[in-house]
Amino acid sequence: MIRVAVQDAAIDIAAELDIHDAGGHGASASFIGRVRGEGDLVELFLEHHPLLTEAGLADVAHVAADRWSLSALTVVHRVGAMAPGDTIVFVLASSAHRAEALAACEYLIDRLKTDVMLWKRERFVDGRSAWVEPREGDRKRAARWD
Amino acid sequence: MIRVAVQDAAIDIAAELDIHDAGGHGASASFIGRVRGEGDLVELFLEHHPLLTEAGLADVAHVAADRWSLSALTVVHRVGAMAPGDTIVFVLASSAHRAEALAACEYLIDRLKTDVMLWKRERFVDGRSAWVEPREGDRKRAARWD
Amino acid sequence: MALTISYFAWVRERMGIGEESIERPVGVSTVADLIAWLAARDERGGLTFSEPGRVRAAVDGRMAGPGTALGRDIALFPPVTGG
Amino acid sequence: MALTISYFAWVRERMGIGEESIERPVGVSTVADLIAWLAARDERGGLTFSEPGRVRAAVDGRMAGPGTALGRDIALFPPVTGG
Repeated sequence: MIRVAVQDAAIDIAAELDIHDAGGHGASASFIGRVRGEGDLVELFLEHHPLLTEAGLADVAHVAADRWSLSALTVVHRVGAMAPGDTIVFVLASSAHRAEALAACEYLIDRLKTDVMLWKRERFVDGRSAWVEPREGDRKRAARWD
Repeated sequence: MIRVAVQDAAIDIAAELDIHDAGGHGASASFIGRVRGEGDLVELFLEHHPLLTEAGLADVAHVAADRWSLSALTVVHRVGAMAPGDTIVFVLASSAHRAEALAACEYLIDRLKTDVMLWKRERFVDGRSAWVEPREGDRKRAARWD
Repeated sequence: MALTISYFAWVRERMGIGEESIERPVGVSTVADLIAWLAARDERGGLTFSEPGRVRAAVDGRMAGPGTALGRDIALFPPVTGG
Repeated sequence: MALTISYFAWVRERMGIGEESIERPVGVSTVADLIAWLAARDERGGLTFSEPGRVRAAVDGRMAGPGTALGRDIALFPPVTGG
């Protein structure tokens, strides 16, 4: 089971976990990314491509499913306007074996940062607003999997 | 914040996640281990040491907190009798940085397998019962961190 | 032949529009050709594409390089920053 | 001096008890000494500790090796299988 979603609504992590829990998989590894509130950030806006963002997520998910032995995989990415503390992204990989679940989860979050069409803009308390520049560290982490 | 628990009661993952969610950490990595239902297993019994098991979990948690930059860390291990699909162990590591959260989570689950005083006994549908032997793969995975 | 160009993030903001349709100009056959043509078309294009290396592209829904041949749809955008 | 010995998992099952208190025997000063003494004490001990290498120990709440000096409390158990 591969589930991929791009949504404006808040991510319901408990509901996503319930689906994997019902599967009785031996191991589930998850990652939650949240909006950080440093530097007087008041809003994070995430722009996406109406067609290509979800397709890109699905591509990354299918590569992970081919590479590791997974019994279920969920990737949910929120888009639009978010406040500090809000969940931006949730990745959940389940497998009979913990090493597979852990590696797939890490792969997915690394690849999301560099391979999926999403752009972050930060707005600060003083009114400043800026697009987030890609980080070299993210590119290097993603390239570890090539 | 380090939270360690050894309990007979079912693990309430949503409640544990809520605590980290309230902290607004940039990244949370988690691992859920469940009882697998293969080979006609009907019950998994997990024996523990009344004092040393929780102390051992706390030791592993503090080593992780020293090694990685974490803002919150939760380790909950269930003991006693469990059925297939039940959650045995839950690890949740939060940090401002995803690489730290992911590495700490993986470290904790690897170390739990070899360093904490817990013993699994499996009971099968035909009445057979056997203590689980340590696996060489677990020892090797744990030793990667030395 | 008609070409639909969509812009995202700061590329969209600098161009002042999210999408436009043009007739493909003569001699414009690759992503790099199109970016050079947009940069030469007007001042907005010149400012947006002053550093072509900062811009990424997708052609007909697939990530594309500067040498990729154009199709019906092309998206132009900065390097992604999701996750 | 009194010594409290606790047993876990299959070591407990084979010994037939979870815990016992004994006076420390003369000449028994390390974990390995105690295991050898228990193996020689009776048939149960002989069967339980026929392969001393399969048994692990904790002394006064700390993981211990065969050469570790005894304290007040010693736990004997198989290699762990948690997680």
